[in-house]
Amino acid sequence: MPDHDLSGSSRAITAVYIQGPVTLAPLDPAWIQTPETVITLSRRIHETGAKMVDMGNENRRIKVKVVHNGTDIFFFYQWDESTPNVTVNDYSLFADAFAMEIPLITEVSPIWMGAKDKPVNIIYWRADLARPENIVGGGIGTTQISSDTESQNIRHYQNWANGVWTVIITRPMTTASHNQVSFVRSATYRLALANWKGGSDAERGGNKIISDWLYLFIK
Amino acid sequence: MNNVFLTPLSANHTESINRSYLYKLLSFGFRYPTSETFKTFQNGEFFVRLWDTISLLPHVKFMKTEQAEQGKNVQNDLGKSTYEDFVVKLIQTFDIGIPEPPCPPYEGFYRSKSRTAVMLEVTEFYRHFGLAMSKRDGKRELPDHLCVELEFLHFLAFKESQTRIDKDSKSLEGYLLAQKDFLNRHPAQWVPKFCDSLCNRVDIPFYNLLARVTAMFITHELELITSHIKPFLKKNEGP
Amino acid sequence: MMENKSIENDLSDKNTLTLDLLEHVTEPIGKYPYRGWETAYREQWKYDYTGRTTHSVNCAGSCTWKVYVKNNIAFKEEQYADYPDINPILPTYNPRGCQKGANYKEYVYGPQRLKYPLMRVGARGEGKWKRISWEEAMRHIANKIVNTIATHGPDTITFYSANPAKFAITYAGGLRLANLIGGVVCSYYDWVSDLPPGEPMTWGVQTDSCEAADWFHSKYIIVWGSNLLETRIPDAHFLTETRMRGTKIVAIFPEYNPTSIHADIFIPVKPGTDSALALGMANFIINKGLYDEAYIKQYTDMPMLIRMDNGKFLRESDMTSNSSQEKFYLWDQNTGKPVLAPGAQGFLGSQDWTLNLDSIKPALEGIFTVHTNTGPVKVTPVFSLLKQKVAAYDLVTVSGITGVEDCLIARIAREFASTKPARIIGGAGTNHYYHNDLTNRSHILLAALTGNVGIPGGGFDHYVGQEKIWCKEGTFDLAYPLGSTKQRFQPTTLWTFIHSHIMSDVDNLWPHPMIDYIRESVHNGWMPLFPEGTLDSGKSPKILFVWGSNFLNQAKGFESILANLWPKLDLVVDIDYRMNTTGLYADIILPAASMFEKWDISTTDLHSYVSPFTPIIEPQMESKTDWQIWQTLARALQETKFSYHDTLPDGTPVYRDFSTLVNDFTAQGTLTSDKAAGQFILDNSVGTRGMTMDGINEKPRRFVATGKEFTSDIKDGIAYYGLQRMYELKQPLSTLTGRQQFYIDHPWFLEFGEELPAYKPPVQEDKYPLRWITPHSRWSIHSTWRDAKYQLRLQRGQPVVYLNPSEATARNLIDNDALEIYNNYGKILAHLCISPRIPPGMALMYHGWEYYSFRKGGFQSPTTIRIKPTQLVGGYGQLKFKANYWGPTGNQKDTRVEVRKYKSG
Amino acid sequence: MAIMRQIQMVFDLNKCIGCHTCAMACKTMWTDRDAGQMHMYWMNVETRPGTGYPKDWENLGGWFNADRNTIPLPHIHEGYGTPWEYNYKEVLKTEGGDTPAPKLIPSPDPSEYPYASNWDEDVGKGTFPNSYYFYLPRICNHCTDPACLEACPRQAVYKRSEDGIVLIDPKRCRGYRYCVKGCPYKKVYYNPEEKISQKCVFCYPRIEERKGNFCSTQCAGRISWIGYADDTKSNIYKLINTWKVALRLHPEYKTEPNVFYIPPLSPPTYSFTSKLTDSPRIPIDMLAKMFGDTHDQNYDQRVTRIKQIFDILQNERNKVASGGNSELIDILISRSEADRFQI
Repeated sequence: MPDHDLSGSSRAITAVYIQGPVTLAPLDPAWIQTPETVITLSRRIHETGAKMVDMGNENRRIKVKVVHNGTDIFFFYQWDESTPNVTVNDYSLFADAFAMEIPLITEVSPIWMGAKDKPVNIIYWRADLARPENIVGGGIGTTQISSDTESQNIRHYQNWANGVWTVIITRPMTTASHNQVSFVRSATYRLALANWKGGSDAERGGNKIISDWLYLFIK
Repeated sequence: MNNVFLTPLSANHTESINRSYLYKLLSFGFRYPTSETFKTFQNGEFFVRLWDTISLLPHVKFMKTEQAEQGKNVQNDLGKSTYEDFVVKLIQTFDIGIPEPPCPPYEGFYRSKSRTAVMLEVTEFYRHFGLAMSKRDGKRELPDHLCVELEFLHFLAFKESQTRIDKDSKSLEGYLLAQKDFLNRHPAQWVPKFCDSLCNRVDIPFYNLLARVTAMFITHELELITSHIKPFLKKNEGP
Repeated sequence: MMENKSIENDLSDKNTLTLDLLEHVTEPIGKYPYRGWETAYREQWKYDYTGRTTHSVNCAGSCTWKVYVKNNIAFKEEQYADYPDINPILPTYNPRGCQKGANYKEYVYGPQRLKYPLMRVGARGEGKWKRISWEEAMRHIANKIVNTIATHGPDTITFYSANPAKFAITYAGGLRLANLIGGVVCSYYDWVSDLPPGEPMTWGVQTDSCEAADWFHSKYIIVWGSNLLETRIPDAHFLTETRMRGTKIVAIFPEYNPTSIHADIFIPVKPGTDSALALGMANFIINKGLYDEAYIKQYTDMPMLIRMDNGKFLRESDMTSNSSQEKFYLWDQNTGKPVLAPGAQGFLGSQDWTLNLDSIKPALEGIFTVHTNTGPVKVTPVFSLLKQKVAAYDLVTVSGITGVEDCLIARIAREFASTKPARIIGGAGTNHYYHNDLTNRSHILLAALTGNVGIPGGGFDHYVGQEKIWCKEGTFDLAYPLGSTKQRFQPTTLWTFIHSHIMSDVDNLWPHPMIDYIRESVHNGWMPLFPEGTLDSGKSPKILFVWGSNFLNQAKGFESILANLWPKLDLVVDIDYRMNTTGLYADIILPAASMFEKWDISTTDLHSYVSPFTPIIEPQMESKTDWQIWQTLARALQETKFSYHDTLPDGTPVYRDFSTLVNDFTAQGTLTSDKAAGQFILDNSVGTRGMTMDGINEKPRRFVATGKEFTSDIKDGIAYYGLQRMYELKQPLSTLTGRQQFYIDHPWFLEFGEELPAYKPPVQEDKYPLRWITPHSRWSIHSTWRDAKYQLRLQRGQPVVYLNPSEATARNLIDNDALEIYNNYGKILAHLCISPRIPPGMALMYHGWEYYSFRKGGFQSPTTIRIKPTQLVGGYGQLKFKANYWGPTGNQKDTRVEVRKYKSG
Repeated sequence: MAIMRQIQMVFDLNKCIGCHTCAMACKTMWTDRDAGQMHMYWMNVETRPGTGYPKDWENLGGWFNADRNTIPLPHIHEGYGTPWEYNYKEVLKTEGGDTPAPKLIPSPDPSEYPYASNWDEDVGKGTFPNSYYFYLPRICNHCTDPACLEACPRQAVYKRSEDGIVLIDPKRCRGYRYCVKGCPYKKVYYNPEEKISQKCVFCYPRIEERKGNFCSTQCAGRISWIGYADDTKSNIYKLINTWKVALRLHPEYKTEPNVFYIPPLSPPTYSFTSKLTDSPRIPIDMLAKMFGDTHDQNYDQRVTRIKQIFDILQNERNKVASGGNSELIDILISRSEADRFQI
């Protein structure tokens, strides 16, 4: 796995500091003044278990904006999706999904769901779920929704309109739960994004497309 | 850890009392009317209480507009009908049909799970609060009847108001969570469907209006309760 | 729904918590917050207690079930499976129950459940009701009864239910009130055409089949018209298990049905030609000398002498003046003289009332001359006449009639005659035809010729309906406090035929029109017809009570009943726990308790155990048990203080005083509770002496004895089978000749050529190409469960008619098409299922669909009522009317229909 | 995963009467709890020949016998049959007069898509009077090498060592449905309400109390036996290993199922001159395509095995018919329930 280089502009994201409250609406002034970074997801993981990786020629672009007001941090994601898939009420139907992965206790963890000693903290959004799930992973196939109620403090906004999914995820910067990473100002965190196309593509579980490790700098 | 986050207790106390009273009124409205209770529908006394209570509740005050549009034609329809043909229409809507009544006021017929499963769930709720179906003077109703579920919410809202008076925030959280969970798992799942099937099939203006008010009240109650609970979540999360 | 207090004290004060539907229980309110509740909810297998019930459906299953209850909700049922074994050799009766029973809770809590008394406000069938209180309902009914008796007489009040075996207390309640107030009690067993007329004719018994465990003793079984594996689900395993030990199973049906797939041979017979096939086999057995000569001399009327001048039995009154008409003669080869046959009806009470022939060596053939008091007469034994009669049924002719190849008939006849014990099992398949009596008699003939009647594993056993009442004495004492002799009984087929002005369409089959035979039968007192004088004065019934059954939905001639009989009735009362077609057309509906909510007793001829229902949960909403409903009506009648002088048809006067009706009904208060009524039945029945209701609730008990109407004793460790007393004790049957009587010398039988079993083709009146067959299904018992969601999801969800592929292509129909099924009586809409298991020329729809399951018509719409004159006969030894023992049958399988694609609009 | 004991079940297809009491017992206990289960029959009975439940499941493929990426996921409506609702709530608007409007109309209308879990009950094949059909009861085989377990990327499917029962852990399952694709018998179902997969649990709460699973204890035809594979004294051991009259359904799917079937005898056919032949009406070819011993048995070996079984059954029946006694026949009769449930 090539060593990351800090200069790559498209892999550094800055969480801008905003004074005062930020709402979960896309038209909130905070978003207008925050520059967006476009992240390309190109690492295709195959369906029959996540063991195989091939550098498919598929690239999915995710527009990312991150802001925080000292108490809560807001992640703003947008990506193209021709047909939204929200319901899962039949065997063959899968919902669109998106996830962000951050090493939990170490600075770096294996990008495949972390490892036993280098766990990762994932926020997993799926179009049909009532709210995003806070997940802890210690390696492939071990991801588990964190059971403590403190970590269920994630709120979100989701909307699909004319070909674009808009998802805003927020949670408090610091948390008492040991199943959640706390964000501290002027620190940098590894961040990886993943995306699943539902519907007939039926991407779920190990069948997804992910980014490389990115760098999230909290101003 | 201080409980400053709670808005002043006393103000909410009257709100939960009024909510509890509205639940009692709605439960009363759907009960099988005796000729006296029918008179209170006909002479408007029931509605006066209904609209007054609604006007005292900020989160459902807008329903007063229903009174203007619907109230009048309900009133003159009631005026026209005698007690006999009012109850005949009621039975033909709620109790008897070939082979089943068009809008039976029981949750078990609106959920696609088995009715025994539904009844087991609601009786678990009642049992947890030390409540069971009354057997007094020959009453033998089934636990998933609309009036029983409304009466249970009347109980919870009333208990909520008591804890606010005693400033017992531990129990208050319990009653708020109970209301949110019961509303979410039961009335919210079927009362809207019951209201739709009632309104577009049957022409008893009185019950159409009452069902619409109940359905709207339940949806807004869910929002109100979830907003009341939010401070509790924040409370836990302190450093 | 629920009464409640007036608005004043309930809503006046905002700050008070007023609970009406919920109430506090002693358990202290738990500690808050409430988070714990979720775990309790997930433990699905937890329950508070269990209780026993036995399903009382008219399916002859009488299966006992364990019901699991939590928070007073009955949420799961499992077969109790605790029947004690009869002996270690026979397979167990457990687990005994079917897929319908497994889901009875759908009716206890279903939307169809009736909640409180209702009075009709719209037109009949319109479904507009008003809720009334029990007092109001009872006062209304009581006044109507009193006015009707005063103006039209008590015999215009009619009581219909079926049947005591499935719920003895519920059934006896209605009859007890009828007995006390002079009402008319309807028969049911003949009306639904489950009575096999051949059994009363030949054996003088209503029906006496073996219990299912006795199938295990047979070496050869012909399943002929009883689709056991579909309609006897709890007993089917005895057939597949006896097959495992090498017993040969032959299945004779028109279509390849579920019983045929596990048979050794399937024989497709043309519908309605069964008696021709049986007589063909009899012809072969007689000609090849394969019959059991000693047996037929001893136990049948084969050796009895018949006068060749008038075809009548030679009677003692023919030989010596003023002597018995009920003693008959054999030709004794030892003395070369006619001798009186011991055991005939005339010897009843004397020591000659036995089938013991001692030194007599009766002849079976030959023509002899006897000197009667009117001169010499040639006589010959019945057997020789039988030989001549069956000669017409040579195998080639029979093969032409039945479609069964002649060597196969010969092979089956030979195997049946040479394998012992062998039996024939008949049922609705053969019994719902017009000439059902001829088929029964030819089946019994085969069993008797081969000496199989009265031995374990052998004989003729008939299964449809649940008529056998093991606790008969107790049930009848409870049902008829004034005695059954003081009770008006009515054969329902005749009552419905006359009062619905049904036009008989079989008059061309008989020398005279049907109405003449009816008139003569009623005039001679052979068949009662109420109200008295109907045929002359045109009087009609005024009140009809229906409880625990769906009279209207199952009635043949449905359209005429609705058009002609219903308008005559001033009051129709339906008592049931669920809404059905009869309820739709009733005036007052009274909600009854379900099988989970009352004490009752259930028995069946399929096994020899008694088990109860118990009140596992309280009667739901405002329902009451039937026993309490009839008691409440008695109280309302008592308040009228009405009394009148009643004279029964036979002239006996009865003074009926309603002012003591409640005490009469409850026997001075000793029979007020359902359980006490049940205990009364157990105490007064020979079969259940010493048993208690609590005792049979702990564990089902086997009967300890049988009454005199049974043909066998019940022996410990031995499965019950019929006609043992005849075979082992030489005890005469209650037929005229005391023997299995195949020769009926009643003038009508002689005139119609039915003095001996014969074959008559099915009725061809409906000029339509397809035979309309409505067999019983595995998915419903009559109309119960016919509309149950869990069951319908395992079928095609709506009424279906089955056709052979060739019939479908002939009418260019494809699978699942919407069809119209019609003839001149009625029309039905249903969907098509094409299957090669159905023979060409047949349209098959399973029986019991509710009237409202169809876009148009009901499953009985194409049928009518066809009465057979021989079944109107009376005053002839064993042929005399007794409710559910003898009477015209309501058959329907001779109906023919046509089918076409349904074009809506 | 070391399996210490493996529970096994045998169905005798000569005793199955297609009454569905097993299916109803299972449905009223486990699968009528929420809306997402109503289409499921963990225990189902299908008429063969016929499309079966889910619709022609034999051609959908499983983890060891098909291309894993092309195994389809059946739709509930077309594949399992939407459980009809009967909210026939047409109010009797007619003011008397003509007969009331139709009432008992299922929705969705079965005529839209002619399929349900028991759609072709008793239809069968062939031409009258030689048509043929038999009943095939099916539950999860709790396989020794479960395809569902293999297919799940999260190891949410596991096999218990004390009895070999295969279960899905609802806490770990994320509803990916690879197990639904993986099972060649299509005995894993998806619950769209709970958004997880569910399957037959062999009534383990009852097995732990040494009581039989509901589909065998409530079976009205008394057609099944349960016991542990290592219990050489048990009747299932004798049926499978001593008398060898019980075969596996589709062993070629390579999952080593632990449910066995005694193939069905059937009445002989009629020649065109309507003379009785002595060949059974169910073609041996059809049975050989369904039943066999092991996955590496070829078609001809399976035909011989089935004929062998029919001969054993016929000989033992004749032995008892002529007065002898037979251990096999006593097992097949199983006079007491203790002969059937040996756990």
